[in-house]
Amino acid sequence: MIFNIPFIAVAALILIGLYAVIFKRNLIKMVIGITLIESGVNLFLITLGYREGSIAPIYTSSPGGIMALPVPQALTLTSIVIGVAVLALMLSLVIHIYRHYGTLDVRKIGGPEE
Amino acid sequence: MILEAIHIILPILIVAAAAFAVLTKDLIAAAIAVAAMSLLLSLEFYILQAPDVAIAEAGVGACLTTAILVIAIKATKRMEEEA
Amino acid sequence: MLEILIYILLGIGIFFNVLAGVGLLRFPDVYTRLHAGTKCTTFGSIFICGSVIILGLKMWYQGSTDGSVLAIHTVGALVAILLTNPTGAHAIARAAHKSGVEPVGAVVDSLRKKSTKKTVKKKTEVKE
Amino acid sequence: MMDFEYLVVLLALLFCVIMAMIRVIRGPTAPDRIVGLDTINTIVIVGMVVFGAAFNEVIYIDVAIVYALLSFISTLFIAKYLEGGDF
Amino acid sequence: MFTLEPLLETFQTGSGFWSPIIWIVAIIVAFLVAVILRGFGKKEYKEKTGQTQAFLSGNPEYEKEQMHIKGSNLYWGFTESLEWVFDALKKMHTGNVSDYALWFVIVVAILFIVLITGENLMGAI
Amino acid sequence: MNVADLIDLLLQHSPALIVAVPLLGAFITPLISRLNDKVRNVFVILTLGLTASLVFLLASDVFTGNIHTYIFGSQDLALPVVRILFEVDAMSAFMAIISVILSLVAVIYSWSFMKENTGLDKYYTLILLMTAGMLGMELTGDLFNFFVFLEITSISSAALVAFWTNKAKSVEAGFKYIVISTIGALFILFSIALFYGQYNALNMAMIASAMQYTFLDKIALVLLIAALAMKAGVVPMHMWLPDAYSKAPSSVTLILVGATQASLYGVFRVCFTIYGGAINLSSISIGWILVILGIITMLLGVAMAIIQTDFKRLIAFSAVAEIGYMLLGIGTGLVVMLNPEMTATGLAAMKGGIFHIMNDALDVGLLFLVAGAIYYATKETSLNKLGGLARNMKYTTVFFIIGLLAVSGMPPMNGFASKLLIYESTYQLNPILSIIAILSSIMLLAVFVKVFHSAFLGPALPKFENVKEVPKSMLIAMGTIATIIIIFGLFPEIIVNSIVEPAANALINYGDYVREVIPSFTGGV
Amino acid sequence: MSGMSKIVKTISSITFPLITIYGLYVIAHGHLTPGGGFQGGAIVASGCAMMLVSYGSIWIVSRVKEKNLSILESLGAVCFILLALLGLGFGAVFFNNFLVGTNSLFGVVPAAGSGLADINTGGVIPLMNFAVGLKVIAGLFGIVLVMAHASRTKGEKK
Amino acid sequence: MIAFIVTTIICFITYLLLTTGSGTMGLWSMEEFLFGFILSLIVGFVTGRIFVKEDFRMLNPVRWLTFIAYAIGPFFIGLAKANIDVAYRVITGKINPGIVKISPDLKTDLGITMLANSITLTPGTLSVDIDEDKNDLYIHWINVNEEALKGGSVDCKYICGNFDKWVRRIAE
Amino acid sequence: MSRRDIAAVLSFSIVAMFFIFGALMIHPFGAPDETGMDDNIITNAQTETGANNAVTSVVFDYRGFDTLGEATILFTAVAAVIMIFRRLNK
Repeated sequence: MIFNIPFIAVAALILIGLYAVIFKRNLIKMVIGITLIESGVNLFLITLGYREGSIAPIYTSSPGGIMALPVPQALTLTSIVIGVAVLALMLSLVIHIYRHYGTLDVRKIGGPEE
Repeated sequence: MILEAIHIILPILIVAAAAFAVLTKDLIAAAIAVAAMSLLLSLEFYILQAPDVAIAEAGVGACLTTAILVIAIKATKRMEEEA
Repeated sequence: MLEILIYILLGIGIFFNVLAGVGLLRFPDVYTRLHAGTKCTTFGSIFICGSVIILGLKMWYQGSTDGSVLAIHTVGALVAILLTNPTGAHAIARAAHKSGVEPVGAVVDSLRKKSTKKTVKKKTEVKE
Repeated sequence: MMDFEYLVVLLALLFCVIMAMIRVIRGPTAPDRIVGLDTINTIVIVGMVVFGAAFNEVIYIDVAIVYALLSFISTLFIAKYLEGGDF
Repeated sequence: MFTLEPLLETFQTGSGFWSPIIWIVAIIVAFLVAVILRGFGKKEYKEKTGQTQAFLSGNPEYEKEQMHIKGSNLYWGFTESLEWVFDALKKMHTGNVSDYALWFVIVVAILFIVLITGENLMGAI
Repeated sequence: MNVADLIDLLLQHSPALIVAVPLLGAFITPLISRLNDKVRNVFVILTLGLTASLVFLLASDVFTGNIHTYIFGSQDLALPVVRILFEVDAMSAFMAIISVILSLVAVIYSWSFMKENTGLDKYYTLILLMTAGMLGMELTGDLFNFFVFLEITSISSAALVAFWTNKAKSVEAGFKYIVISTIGALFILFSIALFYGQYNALNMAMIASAMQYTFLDKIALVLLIAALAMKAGVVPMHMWLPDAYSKAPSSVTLILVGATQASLYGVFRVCFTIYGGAINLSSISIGWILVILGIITMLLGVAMAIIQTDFKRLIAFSAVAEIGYMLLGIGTGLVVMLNPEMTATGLAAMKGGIFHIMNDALDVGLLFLVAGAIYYATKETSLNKLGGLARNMKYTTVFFIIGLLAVSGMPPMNGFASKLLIYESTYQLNPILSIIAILSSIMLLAVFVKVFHSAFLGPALPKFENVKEVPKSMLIAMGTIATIIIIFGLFPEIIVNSIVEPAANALINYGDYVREVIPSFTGGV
Repeated sequence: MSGMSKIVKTISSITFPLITIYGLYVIAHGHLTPGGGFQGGAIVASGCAMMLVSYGSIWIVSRVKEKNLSILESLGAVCFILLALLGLGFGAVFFNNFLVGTNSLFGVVPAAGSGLADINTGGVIPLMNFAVGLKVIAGLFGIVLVMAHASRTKGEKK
Repeated sequence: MIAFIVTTIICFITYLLLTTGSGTMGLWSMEEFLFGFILSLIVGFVTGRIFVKEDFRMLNPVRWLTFIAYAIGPFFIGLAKANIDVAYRVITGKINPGIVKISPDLKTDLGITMLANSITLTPGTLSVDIDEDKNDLYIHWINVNEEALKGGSVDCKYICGNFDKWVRRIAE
Repeated sequence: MSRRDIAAVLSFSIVAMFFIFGALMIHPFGAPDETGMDDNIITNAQTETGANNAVTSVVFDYRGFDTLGEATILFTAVAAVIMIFRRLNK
């Protein structure tokens, strides 16, 4: 009916993230790209677990119905935490790189060895 | 019907925010766009019947991610260099 | 009867929220946009939350405990909005002024001369 | 079971989000963008409340409270950055 | 029960074999040869006398630093003659993170074509 | 309760305890390091020792042919599998042994190697976490759990690579490593989600039994192979590896070798177990992809190694070349897996490849430890400045010779045994492969002769006159590995028969692995 | 003189206890309403981050030491893994929910399919929620604090 | 100590409001009371000194009642007027902005905060900055009244009506 | 346009093509094909774990080990960040 638009959005998010990682020169931009890939994967997991006309997988006193799948939600929780942890580590490394090189341009740091 | 319209509009907004986050040269603007994307992503999670994940994304994506990003930009510099 | 009230409140809320969006697009500078973006959304959300509260109270009256919870939690959300929104607006305005955004078409700006003096003072503080 | 009118409200709110999003993308300066973000924040909170009413689920309002309390913090961080000075 | 027998088995690998005994014997023999060769050395060798100085056709001895052949000088001829290969290889290693990610994307693209398109083609044939 | 019962109980719970003990140790380390440095070091070594003994206990049972499953949170296995379960077959146990040995040696080595640094409590915490991550990756039977442990491993190892934060290059290497491994891990998660969307399962055995090899499965296969191969350092996605290996402290590099091999284990697990049934369906063999990747890896790694002038970077490139041998061996096994005439060849190739995993870990690890020892003694890693060290560092020189002979596949050492298996079996498949493999092995020898000459031989340089032999703990660490190398080299038959062959069989007979969880499964040989 | 204006400071100190109690509510009701250890912990940590931004990191560092945060986090993690190990001791396997069905504290099983349940259910789940919550509060706040403090002492090293 | 008790009680009330409808004791169950009390003790212990600064003026219940009266009465009317005003300006686009300074002469932090937030939410005004020492507010005014500018400093009544008196009654 | 850019654009567009094909070929939105495992959890969660929230019962009971891993990751990240910003001289 709606041509799997959420799934296409997932693909678009992942591709935008990859684009940032490959084509952008700023280190923080690359990190942002990685968070975008992360968000895309999270959205994918949640979208997989959605059932049309379902309710959240929590028993409440309101009238029940079919429930959305709980496992992808649990996986996404784990994935979100992992995202924060990785983001913090990457950004602290970026801060250190900036202190050493004075720039964030990916072509100016590093370079070939010897 | 209306729910489907929402399911079409929200992903488009999310992708727009993401694209803006990547394309802009100003890193603070990128951080703002990531926060906005995270916010809308959380609304999308919420509408996809995952309130647990929406809370987690709210606490983490909208607040802590932005905080860490802004701190990192503060410690480095704001604008992307021109090629 | 109550439902009509709910609809009216919802209508007012939506009207102000849409107004906020339009104002955000139409106004010329940050400060005026803040007027639209903060005030109208806050006001609109009061009405929308109010309609939800009335719905909850109605449910409670009809004998569902859920209704009371719905009403009370919505009040909680409303209080949180009312506490944080103006503060956020103030923080943004202050940040905008400190980062050097001038109000467009200002008739008077009594902060400007003051603020230049202030920044000078600040610099000396940093040096110490 | 959901109420039709609340979903219409949600759609209208999404329309506001689109306008605020345009401001986030177009805004010439960073403060403009934060204004847009702040507006999106408030609208999303209201949207969550409305959605909770639409689905008749009390627990959903909790998410809105979280947002109302926390969205303000990211605004503060960016404002603090623009103000200048150390954290 | 520990027995020596599994230790002494030969290691069959289809067409070749491997025996620890042969190699132990070979090592011992090599060690003996080395000891014997060492024994041929002159008894009156003394350190830090004229005996230990190198004789370079009457030329003065170089500094010790210069006598030592450095790491990058070894196989100079080899690397020089294959310079085009090594140049290309060095060019590949840019030390740039974006390029690392790009190689990943390239490999994914190639594998997509090989595995998916190729397979469908093979199926069609 | 007598001792036999206790051991039985331990054996039953060992899959969980193997991961839980280092984790608990890691959580306690920050508390205990407030007391005393020495207490902390002893505590870490004891924790790893306990883990190692548990691994050996479990492995001794697994190698006799039992597959251990451990279900978390419940005792009975209900279908469909909703809980996480650990499934330990011979291959997992084999990898676990390698990882735990490497970690133990690295901790012993760093007692004196890292003495001068600050932040050591975090260092030991991260080493314990990394060990737990590797062990979890190798033992788990659940794909999402695999991803979680992969992330633990990569985050902790990236932090450890950047341990010397005052060096720009080492921070940069850490950043590269975390970026690359995060991208890889995210694509792995994406393919896990693809599996979940189709089969509604996360358990490897369940996915394997339901596998239909659809379009989405192919996408997942490509992403899994590419991402895991990138984490294992396969050319052309190897470039982070020399950076990370050469800029990390040597003790960390030793564990990093184990981490890359855990990713390689992931490749094999995906190809053999999850897609085990799909080999029949596919018309292009996945095995050939692995073989070609292996050949490229071998050649490029060794070619780059020749022109390096930095000691550790050179060893890192030779480690890349070594990874090629493993891929070649196992890929050959996968190619001929369905051909009933070549079963013996396939088995030999698999044996060679798997044996080479262990040999590579030991050889390259020993060389890195030697490089670390030289750095410790001289504060120098450039081959253009080193020279004449054999006079002052006798034991280190001996260890280096052992490592040199082993890594380049010279006869009395273990490298030769595994490489011989690979040469012979690939010759049956295609002679050219075997010739390339031999050629690159010869070039490896040349590379290390160069290192030996320029670092150890030559006149005694005046600036290295005061160089002393390294402290005892480093010598013990190097000596342990050297002894294992010599024993493996002299008696490979025992190792191959008792450890390697069960592991190879475990990979080939993937049906047993699946049947342990789903008894009604009919596929597999 | 770091931190933001007086208005922000006042509002922060008013909202901080509210955020904290709300986070603890989310943690405690993890098994009944959306939320749980991680989400509640993130909420409280965000509240702490709010204090950090409005009062400045110097003010925070003079009250909270990162070493103490690290120890707190270790304690949370140890509690969590010990709860899991208790499953091995009382029940039979690692991560066994050994409290459920015992009718003791937390051991009550709610009627199937209904939403009428108390905080008194869920077996070890609420306890694990608290352990994880403690860990997440200390961990996330520790990350933000360390990074913020490091960003201000720019150029101190070298 | 008083700070600790006050914070605990407020947190406990908040907790009870959040858990309405959980049981039979009134609206709550026994466990919720117990849990809420323990959690409030913890929060009170940790955040007491932050929540309540030196003065305990706000403990007087009369002030709370005044506050509620203020919030429902003049404040809400002001809010409504503000929004109709902004709506008018959004539609017509007529603005005449400027930044002015007012001296409301409030001493406590709470008072100035309340006033500033009220101003932000009411007719055409937005507090931009605050003088930390003298508690002067700088206000962005969307439609500057020319009359008000004639004197040196702008009088409060143009900006905030009688809010400052209410605030003084509540917070000082 | 350098050679790198050409290679990048080419491979990127191939990957993009396959991703979007994949998005179109996956099951229709909101109607998962197979739900055996999750239905099992939804039916049994309340009696087996005593928690009303099925997600929490998955997070802390059925897949509790993942949560341990997640907690470990956070611990690792904190340790790593503190280690990276440590003081270098004793």
